[in-house]
Amino acid sequence: MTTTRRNLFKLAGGAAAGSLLTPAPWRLITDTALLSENWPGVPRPKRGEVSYRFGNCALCTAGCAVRARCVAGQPVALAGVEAHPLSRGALCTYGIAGHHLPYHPARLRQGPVAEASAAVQSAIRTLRPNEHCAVLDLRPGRTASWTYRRAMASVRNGMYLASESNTAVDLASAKTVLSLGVPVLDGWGTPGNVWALRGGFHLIQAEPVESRTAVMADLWLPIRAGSEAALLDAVRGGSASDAAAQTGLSEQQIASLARELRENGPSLVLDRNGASPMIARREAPVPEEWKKAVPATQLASVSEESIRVLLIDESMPGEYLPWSAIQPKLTSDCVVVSFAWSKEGYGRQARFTLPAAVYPEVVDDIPPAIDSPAAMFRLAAALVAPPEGMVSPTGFIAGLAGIDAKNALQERVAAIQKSGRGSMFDPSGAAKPADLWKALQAGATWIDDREPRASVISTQIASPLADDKNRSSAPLAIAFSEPRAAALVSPLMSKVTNESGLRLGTHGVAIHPSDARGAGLAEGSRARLETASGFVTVDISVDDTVPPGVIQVGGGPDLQNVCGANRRGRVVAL
Amino acid sequence: MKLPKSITAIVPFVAGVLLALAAGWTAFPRAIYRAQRQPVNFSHRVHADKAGQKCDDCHSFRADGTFAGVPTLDKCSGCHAVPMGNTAEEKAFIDRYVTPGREPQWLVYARQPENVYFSHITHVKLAGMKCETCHGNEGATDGLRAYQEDRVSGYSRDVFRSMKMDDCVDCHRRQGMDHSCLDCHK
Amino acid sequence: MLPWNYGFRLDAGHIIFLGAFYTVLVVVATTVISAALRSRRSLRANEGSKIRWHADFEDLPARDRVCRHVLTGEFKRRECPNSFDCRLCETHGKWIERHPVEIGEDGDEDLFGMDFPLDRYYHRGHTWARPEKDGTVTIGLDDLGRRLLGTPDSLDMPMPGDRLQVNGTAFHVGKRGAVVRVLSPVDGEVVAVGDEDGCVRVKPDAAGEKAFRHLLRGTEVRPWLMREMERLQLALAAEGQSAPSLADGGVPVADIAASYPQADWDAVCGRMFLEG
Amino acid sequence: MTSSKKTIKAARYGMTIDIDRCNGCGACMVACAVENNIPPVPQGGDRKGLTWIRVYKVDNGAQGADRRSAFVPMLCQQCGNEAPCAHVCPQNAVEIDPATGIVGQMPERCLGCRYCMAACPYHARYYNWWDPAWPAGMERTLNPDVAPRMRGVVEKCNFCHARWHAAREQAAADGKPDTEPVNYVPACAEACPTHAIRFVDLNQTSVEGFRMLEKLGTEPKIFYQSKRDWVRQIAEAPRPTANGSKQGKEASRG
Amino acid sequence: MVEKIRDQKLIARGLRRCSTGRFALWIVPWAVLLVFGLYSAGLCLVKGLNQTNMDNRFAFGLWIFLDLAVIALGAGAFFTGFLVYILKIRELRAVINSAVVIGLVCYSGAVAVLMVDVGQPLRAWFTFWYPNVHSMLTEVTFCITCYLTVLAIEYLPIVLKNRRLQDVPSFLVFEFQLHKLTYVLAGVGTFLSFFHQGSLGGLYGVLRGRPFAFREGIFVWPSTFFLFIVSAAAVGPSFILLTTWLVEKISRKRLVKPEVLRLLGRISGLMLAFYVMLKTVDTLIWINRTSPERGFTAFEYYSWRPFGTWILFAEIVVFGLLPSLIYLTPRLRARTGWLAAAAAMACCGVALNRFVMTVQTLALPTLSFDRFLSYTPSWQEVGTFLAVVAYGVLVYSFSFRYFRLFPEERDLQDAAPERNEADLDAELVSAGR
Repeated sequence: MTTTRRNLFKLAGGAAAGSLLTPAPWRLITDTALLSENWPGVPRPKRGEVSYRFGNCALCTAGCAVRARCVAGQPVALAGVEAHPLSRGALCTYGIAGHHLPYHPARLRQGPVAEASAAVQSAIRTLRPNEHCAVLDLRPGRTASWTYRRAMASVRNGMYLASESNTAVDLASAKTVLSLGVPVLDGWGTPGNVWALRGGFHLIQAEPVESRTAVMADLWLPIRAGSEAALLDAVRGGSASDAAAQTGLSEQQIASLARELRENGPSLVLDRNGASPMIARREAPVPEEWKKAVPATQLASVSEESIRVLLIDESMPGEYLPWSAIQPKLTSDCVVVSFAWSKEGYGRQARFTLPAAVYPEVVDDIPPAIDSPAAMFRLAAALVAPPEGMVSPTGFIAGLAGIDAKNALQERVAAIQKSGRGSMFDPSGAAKPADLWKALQAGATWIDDREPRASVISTQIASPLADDKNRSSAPLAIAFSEPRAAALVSPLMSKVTNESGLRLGTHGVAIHPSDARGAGLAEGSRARLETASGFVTVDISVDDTVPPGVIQVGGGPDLQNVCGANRRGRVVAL
Repeated sequence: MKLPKSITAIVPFVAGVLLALAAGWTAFPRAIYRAQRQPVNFSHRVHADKAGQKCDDCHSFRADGTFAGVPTLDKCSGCHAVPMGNTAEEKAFIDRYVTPGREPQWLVYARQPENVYFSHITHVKLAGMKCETCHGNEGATDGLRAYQEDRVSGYSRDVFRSMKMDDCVDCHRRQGMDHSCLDCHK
Repeated sequence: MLPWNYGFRLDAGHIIFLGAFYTVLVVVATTVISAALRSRRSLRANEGSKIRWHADFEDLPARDRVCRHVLTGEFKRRECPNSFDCRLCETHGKWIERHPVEIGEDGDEDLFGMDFPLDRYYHRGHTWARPEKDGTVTIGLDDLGRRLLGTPDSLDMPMPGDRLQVNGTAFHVGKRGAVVRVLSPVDGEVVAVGDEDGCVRVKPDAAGEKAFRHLLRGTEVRPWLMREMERLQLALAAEGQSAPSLADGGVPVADIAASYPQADWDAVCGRMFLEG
Repeated sequence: MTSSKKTIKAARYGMTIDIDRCNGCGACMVACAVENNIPPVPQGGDRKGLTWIRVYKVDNGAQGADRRSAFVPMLCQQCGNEAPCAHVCPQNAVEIDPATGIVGQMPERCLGCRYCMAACPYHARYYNWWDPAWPAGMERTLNPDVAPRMRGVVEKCNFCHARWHAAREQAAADGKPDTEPVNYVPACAEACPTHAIRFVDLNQTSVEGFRMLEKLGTEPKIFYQSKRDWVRQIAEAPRPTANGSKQGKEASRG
Repeated sequence: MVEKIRDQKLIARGLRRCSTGRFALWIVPWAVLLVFGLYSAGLCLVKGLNQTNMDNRFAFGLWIFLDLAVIALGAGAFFTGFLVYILKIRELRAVINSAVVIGLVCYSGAVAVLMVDVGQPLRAWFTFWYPNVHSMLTEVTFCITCYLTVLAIEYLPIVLKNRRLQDVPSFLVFEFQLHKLTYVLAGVGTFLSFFHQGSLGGLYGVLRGRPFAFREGIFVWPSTFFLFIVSAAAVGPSFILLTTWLVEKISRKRLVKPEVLRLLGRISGLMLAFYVMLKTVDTLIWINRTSPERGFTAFEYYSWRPFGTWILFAEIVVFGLLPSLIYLTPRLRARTGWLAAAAAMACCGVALNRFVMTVQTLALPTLSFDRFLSYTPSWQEVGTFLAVVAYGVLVYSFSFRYFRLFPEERDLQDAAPERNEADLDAELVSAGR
């Protein structure tokens, strides 16, 4: 038999026909289909035993109670704790995905620890008499804050910079609440608490844009951006006419607003920088031996060019002071060290940025929220172990001062237990557990008894901010209406920021179509937001619910940092 | 002698058919699977005598009804902290896993695809099925056979043998428990 | 789709839908298979050459399929229904009963300066068949055919013992890229090849007038040849060549191919030898 | 969908969503993404996004000071009367589970023809335009009860069916018969800080409220509630405004 | 030189075709286009459909439009087959081969694009294995694949008729036998086409959630089912007419007798008129009953720019009524130019109709707070689209060069202008005497 082309064809044909009688072709067809469902690159979630662990969210001072669903020890979902007296089972959008933060791509993973401490120590050694070594604490009122104050007490010219933390507002007793652009119903205070008390007060939201709070408020007053102070003067008895001129409201509206605040009391005025009236709040007990500590200093009262070493603890999200306010206080050779989650915030300006453990890795206590009149003590949920190379800010700073703060939390808890004050919420059920420390680690919350009569301190709010030099030239009035977001948010926040445009991201700003056209910007384009205190790259979203001439900015640290002290800014296309 | 043309004409064709049949039935099944050895040659029989009679003595249910599957190392080290017998196999197991506390990476013969939801408890407790019905008489084996993985789809050979979707569906049909895909898919 | 597939149900929808689907599959498959079987059968019965001739005949331009009686002017218009096999043609049978045409005696007949002896039958594919005394038949190319092919580049004659079929291929002649299938005028078995050059001796299956009924003879030859000259002229004209007009009695040269070097000889021969 | 001979007490799960309580915080969207292993998508904004529940910002159409807005969470409406999607799927990848009334989407059966997406009037179905990808390490936080979907298939809300499975398993462990409907709560309802979303078994509780595009006769099982007239009107046929303004808004805000 | 000879040997005897070189010149650009298209299609297959500009709202885009349009235009294959083999209209045998090639090109192109369009081509067979017989798409898939097979089988004789292949006896015989059975295939083809053209219309007509596309129906089929059948049957002949005309212009040859084109035109015109009538009635019912019942007033749809009522007008009057009038006016029909124009308009009309059914349907919002969307295809989508066009041109060019697409061509080229058949016969007769 010769191998002619014809015979080869026959052979091939026979093979083809024969193979149909074997499993091979059919199996391959099935397998390719199965492959498509077992596609390489599709991750396989790890299986294991399901357990629930309790803790508290450390993303803001609300410290909502958290129930973590863990599979083989790894948290895979967070939920609120219904029974919690303050947070009442509510978790905010950011908190619900908090367990993703350790894996955030933008997370800071290592930093120049040795260089930083060397530089700081040499700077401290050579401190001149009029120079200070200062700690800037973005979240005062923690045990860590006490550690800093103690450390600064034993460091030459030590100084502790922080805003006032032991004041609260008594939302429960308020009948009328005037909010000047505060996201009352959207992350301000303790969301669960605010929602629970919502029925009790009449909410008037004075805000240029119709924010989520304005939507839910009983009355929304669309005032012009930057005219809050004027409105406040008017309701406090100032002239209604020029307030009307500034706010764009009618005089009747202002008059009726004033009447309501007067007659339907007690009334409460909220502002992004404070509230009025505020009540003093007892702090949770601290060990006696800690009392030898420096007091908190307000940044404003620090003299120019007097800070030689600045140690910033932004490892816990809080209020960002605009860098433009900090910079003048620093000496030319100032060593700035920041303990941070990412390069956001002060990381850009600091000489050394050291990586700090993120929620939910940290073991730290959370100071009470502004809407909690009584002191509280609870610990952040430490659900996963921090990776290598994380720097503990307390460890670092205590080390400088040579004091021992390793067991500060235990000491504080011991002090609290000793005081015998307060009640206890324990998600596991025990009312007054023998070992408070264990209970707290298991997610319990210690709540102080309320003082019979808390002293009311009226803080002066809506203070006209440091006036911009470029007010005339900057076309856009800045309006915050998002809650303040942490330096890092879960990658899944893209659902609400990018994939639905429901919220502004940590770098999101919204402007009116006409302004967008003017600046040559389109939906989703990147731009530079410039204010007197600097600039930041932002993502534009075009939104005709934002009034013309207003720029609504998101709550990211960079935006707070750049816009916090300013009322006007401009966007420039990149 | 010369074959008639009608015969010689079809010889190549027939040859092709035979070739294909041979390859398809013998070579292919061998080629499609990748055999992997289990970390330890575990003997169910031995343990059935010593550790426990019933399957769920070791393959137990958790409180929430989920199935624990292959027991973890601590279960083993309960007895095997020190060698009980004197087999090299056991000694190797202790040195390699118990002492350093490393979980052996068992290869689960019956591992279903990711998108399959299977509740052991509903089948065992509610339906009262025997483990052997699906898993075969694994409990009486004296060692662990090699785990065979399909090279293309990456699924275990046992799945194709007796744990295909059709196998589940047949039984569910008979029980009248076939409601929808959502019964078994997640 | 199949009863054991998940989700298969015997409800109206499934039955109608899948029923229709399977019917279509079956019908299409049967069609192809039966076509295959039929062709296998006709290959066995080696109807290959018949089918080829049939196809070629179909492909001929309508004008070239005219009945022989139209050539002679006896009919005004008629297209041959039997693909030039007048043995099957009743009309022809009746006609020749009334006006029989016979072949002439031996002797050379000169038509348009070409040599067309009348002692033989002519096939419209330019072959002739001459009955011999011994009952065999000699077949060969006629003069126009010879001139068209001139001195062939290749010649592929049948072997003694090969069978020839009317309108089947007698032999192949190659000329200038054209390979021409020369059609056989008679059915029969080859007994000798080339004792007369370019000729084949055939032992015919049938003898007598009936065996040659489909071939032209005597007075038919002239008008047929006239028509052939026309066709040649057309074919050449189609090739963009100007052929010698018949009006001035121009005589085709011995090797026509040589005198039209530009012409696509393949096409020309194809037309003249009645190939598709 | 195959018939069931065994008599089970079927549930008809549904939802009531009180629009007046929704402040558009988006917790439901994030919780849903966490529960159901929905990856963040690299680009494409809201048009190629993956979110089984999406909160739209709607307004009363007025301009300037008397414009008022509201937030409307849109998820699969779990149509009760032969869902348009289930009807068109060429290979039965969409099924209605008679035991729960849930409209199930089977990614492993889905071909990715997207015909169901064209069929759905609520735009509640989403397509995996990309391979699912999480930041490195984050796949550890995936929920093992829900299989991540591969690229090129359609997915949608199934009322956190994995939780239903878990509830069934718990019930079995507690020795309850498998013929009783179980009670569970989907992630969005659980996460909603204002309790605007409530999950109910329509066989056990009767609910009132309006449903989206009721005239289409799809019988959704999601009931919306609002005291505001203009909000109730959004459930009706579209209010076309060919000028760009309206589109600009929704273009930017959900 | 040598390969030129070989090339010539493949060309049917007596057909005049341009030189191999010139043919290559014609082929190359299309080949380049095809390669580019295959590249972009490959991107979509490898990287996924994120390469396209389709999105969750525009789940269908350019490709589905292409499929629907191309399949409508390819309907000429089944309709001509039906006319030739079932109704025995012999004149149309002049174009049947060409029609088959066009059909094959259109359908295979459409199927290829569908394979790219689905997200999981590896599972394409699921539709056959686990069919949901209530889905129009299932009907489409089944019918189109079957019909594609049928077309391939119908194409086979045309290929086997090639001169070189004819030299193989078995091919010769098989072609002969298969050709004798073509009428069966034509019948099956008609059956299949009837259903899938219809179900392609049903595809959108059944979308109860899309009142713009939804139509009430007869039995299980919405009215669009029948509209699509008629429109396809109407435009199929037009497309054949158009292509034939184009090929004649490009190859500068007479391929069919003008009567054939006129006949095609007349058939197309009648069908078109019928279609326009049906479409008008359907539209009126839709505007006055179907749409309002589902809570949508029909003219809201047309308030979104750019889809104004002009689109309805264009679809029905400009590209429907007008061409049919041209076709049915003998004086205009007599002019090939007019025929071609009308054919072009008819083709545009059906394309526009498919565009409206696919793209406009998806662009229109259903939820009151949802927005109108616009969509522009990405270059990958366009590339794939062009690949189909190039593929079609290539297949047709090769078929035209090497196979006998137009049986009458040779006769026509022989009928040398100076002497036509009639006086030739006369002369011969006289010569015969």
